[in-house]
Amino acid sequence: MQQLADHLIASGLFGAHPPRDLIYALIIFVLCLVVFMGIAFPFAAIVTWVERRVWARIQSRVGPNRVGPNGFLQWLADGVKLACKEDIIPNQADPRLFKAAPYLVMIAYVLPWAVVPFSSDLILADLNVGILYMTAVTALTVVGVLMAGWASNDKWSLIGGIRSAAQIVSYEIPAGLSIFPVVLITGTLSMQGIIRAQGWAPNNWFLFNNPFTFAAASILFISALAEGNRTPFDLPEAESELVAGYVTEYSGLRYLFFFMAEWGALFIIGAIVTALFLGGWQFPHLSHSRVVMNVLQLITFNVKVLSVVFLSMWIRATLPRVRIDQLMSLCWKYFVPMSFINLIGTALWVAIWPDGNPVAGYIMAVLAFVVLVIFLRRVIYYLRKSRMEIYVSPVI
Amino acid sequence: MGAVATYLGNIRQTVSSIFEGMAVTASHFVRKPYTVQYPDRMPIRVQDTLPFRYRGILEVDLEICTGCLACERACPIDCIVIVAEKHPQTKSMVLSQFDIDIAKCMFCGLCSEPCPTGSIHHTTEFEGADFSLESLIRRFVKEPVAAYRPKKGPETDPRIAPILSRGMNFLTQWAQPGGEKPPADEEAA
Amino acid sequence: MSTLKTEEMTLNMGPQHPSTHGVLRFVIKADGEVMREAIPDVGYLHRSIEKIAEKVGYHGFMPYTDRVDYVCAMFTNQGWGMASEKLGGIEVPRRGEYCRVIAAEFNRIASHLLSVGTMAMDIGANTPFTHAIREREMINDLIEELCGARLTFNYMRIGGVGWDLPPGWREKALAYLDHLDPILDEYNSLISFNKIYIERLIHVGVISAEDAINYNLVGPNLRASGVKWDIRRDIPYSVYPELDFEVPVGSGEFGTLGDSMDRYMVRIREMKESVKILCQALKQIPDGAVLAKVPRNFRPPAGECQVRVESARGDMGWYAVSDGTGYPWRVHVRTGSFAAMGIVQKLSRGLMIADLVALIASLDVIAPEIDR
Amino acid sequence: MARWPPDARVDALSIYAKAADRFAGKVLEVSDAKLDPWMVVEPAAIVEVCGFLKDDPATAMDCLSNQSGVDYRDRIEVVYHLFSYRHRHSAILKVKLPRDNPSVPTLEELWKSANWMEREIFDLLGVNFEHHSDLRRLLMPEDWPGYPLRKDFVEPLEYHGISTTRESPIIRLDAKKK
Repeated sequence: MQQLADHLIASGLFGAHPPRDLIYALIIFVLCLVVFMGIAFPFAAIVTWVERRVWARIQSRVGPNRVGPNGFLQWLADGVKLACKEDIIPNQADPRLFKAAPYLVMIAYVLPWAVVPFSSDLILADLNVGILYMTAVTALTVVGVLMAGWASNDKWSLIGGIRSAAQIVSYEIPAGLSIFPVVLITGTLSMQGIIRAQGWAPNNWFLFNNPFTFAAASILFISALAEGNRTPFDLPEAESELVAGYVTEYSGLRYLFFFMAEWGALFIIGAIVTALFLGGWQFPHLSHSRVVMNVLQLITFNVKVLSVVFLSMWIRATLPRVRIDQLMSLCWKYFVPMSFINLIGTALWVAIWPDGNPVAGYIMAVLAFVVLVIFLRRVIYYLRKSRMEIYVSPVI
Repeated sequence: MGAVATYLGNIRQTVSSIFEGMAVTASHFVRKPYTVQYPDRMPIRVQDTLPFRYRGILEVDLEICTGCLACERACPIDCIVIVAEKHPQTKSMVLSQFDIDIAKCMFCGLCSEPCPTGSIHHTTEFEGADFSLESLIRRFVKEPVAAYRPKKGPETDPRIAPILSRGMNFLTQWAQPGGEKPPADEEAA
Repeated sequence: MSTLKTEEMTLNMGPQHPSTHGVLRFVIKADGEVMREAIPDVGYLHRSIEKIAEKVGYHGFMPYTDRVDYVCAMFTNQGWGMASEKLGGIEVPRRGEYCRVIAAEFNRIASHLLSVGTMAMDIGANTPFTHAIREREMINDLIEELCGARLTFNYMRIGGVGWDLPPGWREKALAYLDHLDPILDEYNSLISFNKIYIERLIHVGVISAEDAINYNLVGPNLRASGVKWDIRRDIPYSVYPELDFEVPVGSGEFGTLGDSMDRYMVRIREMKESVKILCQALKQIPDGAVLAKVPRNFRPPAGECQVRVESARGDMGWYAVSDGTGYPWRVHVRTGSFAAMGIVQKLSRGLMIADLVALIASLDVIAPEIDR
Repeated sequence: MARWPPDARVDALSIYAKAADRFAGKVLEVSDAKLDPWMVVEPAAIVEVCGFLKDDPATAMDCLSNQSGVDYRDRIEVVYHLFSYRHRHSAILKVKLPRDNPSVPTLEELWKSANWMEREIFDLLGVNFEHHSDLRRLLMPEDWPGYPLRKDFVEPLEYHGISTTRESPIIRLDAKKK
């Protein structure tokens, strides 16, 4: 990005002797605005529609299909509706904290976008501690959620907030530990560095680098779901237990902020998993044009991220919710020890094969393919058994 | 050893059961939704798809009402009000009021059961929302009319005959106390 | 040494809470996530149906029985019908009895589907709920064709049923049962055998057989505690002696005997048994009348009686007193949910808040049945 | 059609005979009703009689299946339907109480299910159950006047300013009494 700014300044766009720092700031501001307003917020909104449609299909329903073509503009209608609603602040609530909490959650949502590597060049800031920054700022959510729960002065909200705090803080540990195997292999914390260390083919992804990275990827994904308050870990807003958890007392735009942050976090989850384990934007080198390659990479990255997002929606539609003690035991009894084993295993692996073991990549990719085939056979088995008519349609 | 086996067993069960569950949900991506998109995106009105016995809003065919008050007596919540008086000259029954409070009606069907001609019957209509309780009262008698008198033979009046046959058709749906099976069932069995 | 001051938290769960089926209220005394006690507060759906019975007469009370338990109204219909018939000494024609059994068993499946579906939803899985509701809709369609209503059936009359099976209905019903069987298996692999689901339910709200009897739990809740008791089999009524079916009991195969998972599994298995009963009943149904001759002005001789019907929520006791007039002197219904609600306070001690939701769902409490 | 095992009535009568034998003077009446025979017990002795029926292995009434109150205008009866899962027989006990301040000892100690059923009877019929652990209204609001299931109960026209009735909007043209 700095080269781009320098290039623009050199071209004389801003006059002969421009204030360099100010222009950097301006460019960053404009870029951020484009990324947040053009990508982050619409994504968070549109994904609600996608999720509702995916759910509906799984549940033999149709889902929202009235606003716009196939209900595509439902997110806009919902947003406008929520924005028009009265902003209620309970009498007994702590008004300052109550008002501030949604913004804090929103900030925690937009900050990680700075290091999301859309393509080899499209990244707001390729920090050399990119992935560390990512885990650090996503954890900010907990402050906002806890504030919301406490300030609402509602017992259900309080329980939701406390649950969320316990959950996010606990799952930071396995999530962090699952990043280390990748860092061990690549020796860098930079998002672009990690992606460049992988290839475009599945056998070169870190997911299939060795069994330990596969386990690490699974743990990272599940922990990320837990941090994002997604089913099966949606305890903070467990509808059937806590009414709506920490958002019980919120309404209107503030409520919208919480939910945009929650759904938008799906993209961040997808981006982390994709960058670390699924080869990021890596694409076969088909063209010498930098622009063409960047576009292809952008598409690749987004397809991978959206696949992960879709997976999390699908999981959400399938699984029930765990209980708080099971949530904790899952984290501390299963994920944390397994993460340590992964770490040690990967360290040994790297010690034995410092440049990686290409055979392992092939074997694991083939195994994954076999599992996929078994899965498809089960799907066909259930279709046959239910004797329901097959009806393929991408939208209805 | 047992603890380790339980530990690993838990992981295995979790993974395999989630695998199965995901397969079931995945199979629903290629199944047809069951939703009926009431009211606008339907090939035909939903009222026309409802079975004949559907107990919707009550309807009275005054042409064949005998003014016997059987429905008024049968109604457990007194939502039917009928005023029928003997005409001083002609000695025939004259209906001067037949009101049904649909707001009170609980669609139990007990009124249409004893009706001798099937005059009071349920329709398949169910969209009865209105703005006030008073407007939910169905008033069937606009001006006093003579009650229907069942004839000995078949009905000859061409105006009344189709209405009566529809009413009697409605009646055949009801189980006859101690009677034989209605003939309609024989052909199906 | 200073101690941290802690306070017991009083939580008010309901009457408007997503998982209190119907309108229930619990006053929860909680220590963080763990409950000290949950005190049920009922009565929000009290419509004084027993008093209404004294005002509307024997025939007229039939539609009101639908409202006693609107999730399985066939059984309340049947209970009132049987009580009146016992008072009046009326014999129901055999085809009428078969119609009753068919309608009631369909209703049992529908009720259990709703129960297991909402249970899954209370645990946090939304998909099984819609799948269960989808199947229930199909049953409702069938029942609608049979009696014209989807919820408050008013199908049965004193002395039989109000409508005979419509033409072609039997084939439709058999086709539906054929379709339901694999769907139940699919439902099992979707949610019942899910590890998270099992873990949420086992060892939660364990009721021993002694407690179950002492608290007068009935139906699936009693059977889940290992008591092999079913009114249909043990105090047979209607045509159940002619039908062959198993009585599923809780086995504790997943956790403890009598825990929430057992209650859930008993319902799942009962649906399968009901499918069996229905297939037999639809094949064996004889010809003949469906309604006995009962005068419109039904005046049973003075006396009193009690009948017990195995409803979807268990043994439903109807106690009716007649004084020889056209209006019952007193009617009392003892329902399954009423008994189940009485044990909640005892079971809730030491559970977590999330468990209370699972417990209520597993007891299959329907609020109107408690309050009547 | 066996609506009830044919020997149920015989079973019940033999149980009553046994109880009448043992508690002579406390069992006031054994009915010979055609449908479900019952036995009337002195209110003060109900716990004793029920305890005997529960603990005696020959009767072993382990379940209080139903408990209801009936207002007969001159008296209030509380009806106990006992049931034995072991022997599959049942018994019906009644106590007759005066309408003014009806009071009977609770059976909560014997069967826990009595707790709620007695609360319901207290709520709707105003029968006081002595030594009951938690005798509060169950279904009606705490401040509801009177006992709804009593025959002479008149529903108040309003409750906390809320009307309890709705006039029928239909006006009869002939103004006949209905």
